[in-house]
Amino acid sequence: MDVEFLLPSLGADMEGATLTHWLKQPGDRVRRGEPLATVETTKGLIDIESYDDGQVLQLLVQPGTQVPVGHPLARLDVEAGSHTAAAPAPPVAPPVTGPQTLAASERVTPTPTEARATHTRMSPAARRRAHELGLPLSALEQAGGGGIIHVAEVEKLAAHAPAGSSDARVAMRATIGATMARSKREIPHYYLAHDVDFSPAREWVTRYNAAHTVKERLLEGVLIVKAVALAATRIEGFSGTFHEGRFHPAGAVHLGTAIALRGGGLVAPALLDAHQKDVPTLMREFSALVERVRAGHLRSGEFTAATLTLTSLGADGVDVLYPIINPPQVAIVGAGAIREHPWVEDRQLTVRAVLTLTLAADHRVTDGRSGARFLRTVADLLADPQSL
Amino acid sequence: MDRNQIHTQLLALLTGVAPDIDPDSVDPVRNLRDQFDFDSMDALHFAVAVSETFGIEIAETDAAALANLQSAEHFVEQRLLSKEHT
Amino acid sequence: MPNVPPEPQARIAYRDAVREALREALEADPRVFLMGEDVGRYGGSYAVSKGLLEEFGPERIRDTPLSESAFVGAGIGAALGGMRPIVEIMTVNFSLLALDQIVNNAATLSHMSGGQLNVPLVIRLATGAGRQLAAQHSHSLEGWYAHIPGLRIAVPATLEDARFMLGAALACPDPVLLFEHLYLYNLEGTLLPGVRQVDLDHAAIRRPGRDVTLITYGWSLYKCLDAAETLARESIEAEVIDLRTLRPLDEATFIESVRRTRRAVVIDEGWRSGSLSAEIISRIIEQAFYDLDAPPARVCTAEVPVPYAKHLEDAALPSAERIVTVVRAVLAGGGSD
Amino acid sequence: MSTAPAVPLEREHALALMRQMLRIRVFEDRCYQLYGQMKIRGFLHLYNGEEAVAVGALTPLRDSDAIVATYREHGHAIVRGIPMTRVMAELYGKQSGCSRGRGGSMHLFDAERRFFGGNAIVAGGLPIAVGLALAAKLQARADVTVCFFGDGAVAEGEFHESLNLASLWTLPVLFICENNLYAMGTALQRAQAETDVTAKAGAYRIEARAVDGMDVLAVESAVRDAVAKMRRDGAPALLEMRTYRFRAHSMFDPQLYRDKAEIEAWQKKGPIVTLSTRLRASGLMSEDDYQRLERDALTEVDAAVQFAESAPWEAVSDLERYVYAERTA
Repeated sequence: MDVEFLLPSLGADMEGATLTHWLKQPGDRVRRGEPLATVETTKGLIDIESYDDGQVLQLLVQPGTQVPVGHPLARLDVEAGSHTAAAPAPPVAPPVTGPQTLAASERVTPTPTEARATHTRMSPAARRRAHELGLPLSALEQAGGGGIIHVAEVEKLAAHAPAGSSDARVAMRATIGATMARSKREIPHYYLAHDVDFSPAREWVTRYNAAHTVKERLLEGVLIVKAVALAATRIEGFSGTFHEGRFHPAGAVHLGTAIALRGGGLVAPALLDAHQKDVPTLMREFSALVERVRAGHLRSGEFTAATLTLTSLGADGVDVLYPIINPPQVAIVGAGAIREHPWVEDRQLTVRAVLTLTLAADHRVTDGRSGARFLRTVADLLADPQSL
Repeated sequence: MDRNQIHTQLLALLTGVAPDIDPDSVDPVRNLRDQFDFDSMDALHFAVAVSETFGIEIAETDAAALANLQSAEHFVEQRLLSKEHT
Repeated sequence: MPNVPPEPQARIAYRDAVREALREALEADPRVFLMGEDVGRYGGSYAVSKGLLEEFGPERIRDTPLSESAFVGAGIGAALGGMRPIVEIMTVNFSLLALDQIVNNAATLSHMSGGQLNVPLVIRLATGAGRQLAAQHSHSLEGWYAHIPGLRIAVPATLEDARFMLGAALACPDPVLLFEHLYLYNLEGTLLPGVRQVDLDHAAIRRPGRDVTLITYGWSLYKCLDAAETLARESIEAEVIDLRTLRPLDEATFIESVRRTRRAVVIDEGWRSGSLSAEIISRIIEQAFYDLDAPPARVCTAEVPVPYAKHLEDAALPSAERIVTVVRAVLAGGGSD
Repeated sequence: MSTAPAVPLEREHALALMRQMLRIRVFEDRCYQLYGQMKIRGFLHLYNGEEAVAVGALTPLRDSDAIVATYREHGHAIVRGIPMTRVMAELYGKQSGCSRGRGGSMHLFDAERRFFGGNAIVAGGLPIAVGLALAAKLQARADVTVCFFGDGAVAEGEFHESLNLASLWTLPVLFICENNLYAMGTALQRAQAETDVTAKAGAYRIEARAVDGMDVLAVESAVRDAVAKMRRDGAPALLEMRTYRFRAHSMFDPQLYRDKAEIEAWQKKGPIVTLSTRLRASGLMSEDDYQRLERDALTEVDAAVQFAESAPWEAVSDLERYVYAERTA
């Protein structure tokens, strides 16, 4: 059987060898294990032996020639049966050469870039927090004033500290702008409006206030707060946040209540667990909240905890408003001015105190039908103020 | 308590509710809500402050009397006088 | 007089706690025996095993010739043979003579044999500096051993750990190295009543805090607690984490802590380069990068063979003062020294 | 040096010894070829010429005795009973290897057969053998531990520490020095002030004898006697097997340290030649017997290679398995 005798690999790191001299000539017989030739390796001369009994037919490589591992050296006529045909060796992996010589350009050590513009040093945590709050870096850099910006600075800025310096107000305007732009960009809003007969609620508040001192006086808006909070516990998809591609329902209703800042700007700190608190408690908390906003002592947690927001321009005499959702929330309720308005009941024309409620909600989470059910629930709750 | 004392006291209460108000520049007859961008909570806080400072009860219907500084002064003065006589 | 374990309330030293652990192990399991230089007649180079020879006899309290490689290897062989040996290497410095047995046999046999063999061996080593024993007797190489897959590395810093870590180690089917810091043998206190066993898997928050996380092990724990007291007076609340296990590292505990405090300082008695502190900080950067308000910092032994002279040794070693300085720098937002 | 006993040799036993030596020789030659074809990688240390030591030393042992060998341990593994298929698969690095492809040529293990492995650190196995014997003694088991090592190990501290410890504690360890005259490239006389290994054992009060490592019958009888005595008195012993390796220390070794004439001289008195001459002279083995034994060995190796070729690789996802115990001890 005609077989090729290949240069064997004698070491894991042996790439090839130079044939120095043949120990057998064509026609010679050779026994298994008998040396056939001597080769020169990096470690010295080594005899390589035949794996089989047989006869040398032809020498394929002249002494002095360098050949890679696996290269045919001779042809043998091998006696059948003694030949141990092992499956061919796996393709020889390209020998790993030493570190490729670096291209000339790479060897040049990079010249130090000219002193980088002194960018504001900002911690990773602050950077992430700013993103969460929709604060543009430009606003922060202005407000940073050259020092290191940490989470605390970001939250302080985002809490619209009272409009002290003008650049703080500019920064705040930039913040609101950025947040609203992001909301418009990312959230598919749908809008609903609904007129509500506020008369029963108004009468209830008037009777309540008449029986209480000015300190315990209620504002009509607090009833709306409670009604909205309760409705959000009954209809799915309005209290919670949307991030990482999906809606995370909140187990509770922390109702952000929009409070206009003196001199411009807006903040909506949360009345925590509004759905569980009675109206007088909500009034006391809301009153304290406004006082803290006026004095600029907002705690950062307070203003990021809101799971739904209620905004009202009633005081400014606007009938209907179409608000923008405050991300990462998924809905916002607008309350217009409560005004005397013609109202038809049992085909009779009367005059009622009418409130126009509006809802802006995230179409990724809910659709018009449940939005409508939500507003009607608020209206039904306001129709029975005793139950709030 | 005479009219002047009531005046200065009321100014102090106003800046308590809205720290950014400049007491000297208050127009006595102009509506406070428009002049200082008061919302309904600010108005309530002012009413409560007046009630506690002067020890007089302010019903919801009296709210209109506190609409501007001058009428507020007059309202407080009257209430204090009627209190002394009863 | 039968040896009744001391009343938990009694004040005991760290070495007494370790001796009690040895006694309990020897009584509980006939497969357990102690082997090491001068552990028998001499009573242990740090008097840890004093009295055990008289109580348990020369078969189970075996003094060995100074042949670390041989008797550590023999410990591995005996463990393979079905015993539960406790080998004491007088100090980590001499473990270098047995490094081949520990790394090439103890740590490797299970994996290399395809899971057929495991080595239920406990090796106790005294470690660390601070006693002016100079370079050859002051090494702190826990970080080296924590690098080796196949070993479990535990560091008892408190009395409870000194008392109960040995039991947990003996119950483990894999080789466990317990590093007892030289300086702690004299630590005294009372064992917490009610603690009957400890695990080898979790770090412990020894002092909760809010503003920075100090991550450490062994003797340095006490330097961190001192530093935390000083910092508290400057209303800086430092959280102190005792790693307890260096392999596996309980990263969940320190990552969670750093996410809260947003600042980390690692205190490691090893030399900085390629040390355990380098590993811990890498993991913090990998997993809590966006939660950081300042680059993590570390306080390590100066990269010198530990000097003999006390003032030099003290300067070389981590200290409470240096920890406080570094924490202040971190809180100011800059890098550490 | 003690040679073969005069006791009459029984045919069936003689052929069994010859069969084992041929199995080793054929296996090692095939490994040489497979390495050349890059099927086997890493280090490879072949046992040609020393077959008589493994066969003679392991044949008298019980299943419950423990064995600690070195990185030149293919022969020991096969004779101890680890299937040739699993050894070859291990040399291929396959999952079906006797160490799941993790040990390779130098780290063959078999816990069932108490084969505590090859060990790539010279003399690294000696302390372990001492420990295994210590365990046997503490558990009052009559097992002996046989520990193989080369003349190179004699220079290691662990040799002296282990012999001393075994003698000091009277432990049943049979130290077998496979003295093949060369520690890789260093001849014994160039490494040892005292080249008589048995003299070194005497320093630790360990009974020692030199044995003709090329004569499997001499090896077998020396080991049989030593082991029998050891089971009685538990004291350690040392046998210096004077032998020779026909192949290089490992694959990539031009053997500059010795000349071909010396190799050929030893090949003339190789273990297989020595036994076959004796058996033919005494009529216990015919040429057909020899050819059959050799053919059987070749068939067995072919089957082992096929098994290794088709055996699966370990899943990379299992890389870290067994670093720590999966079953509780």
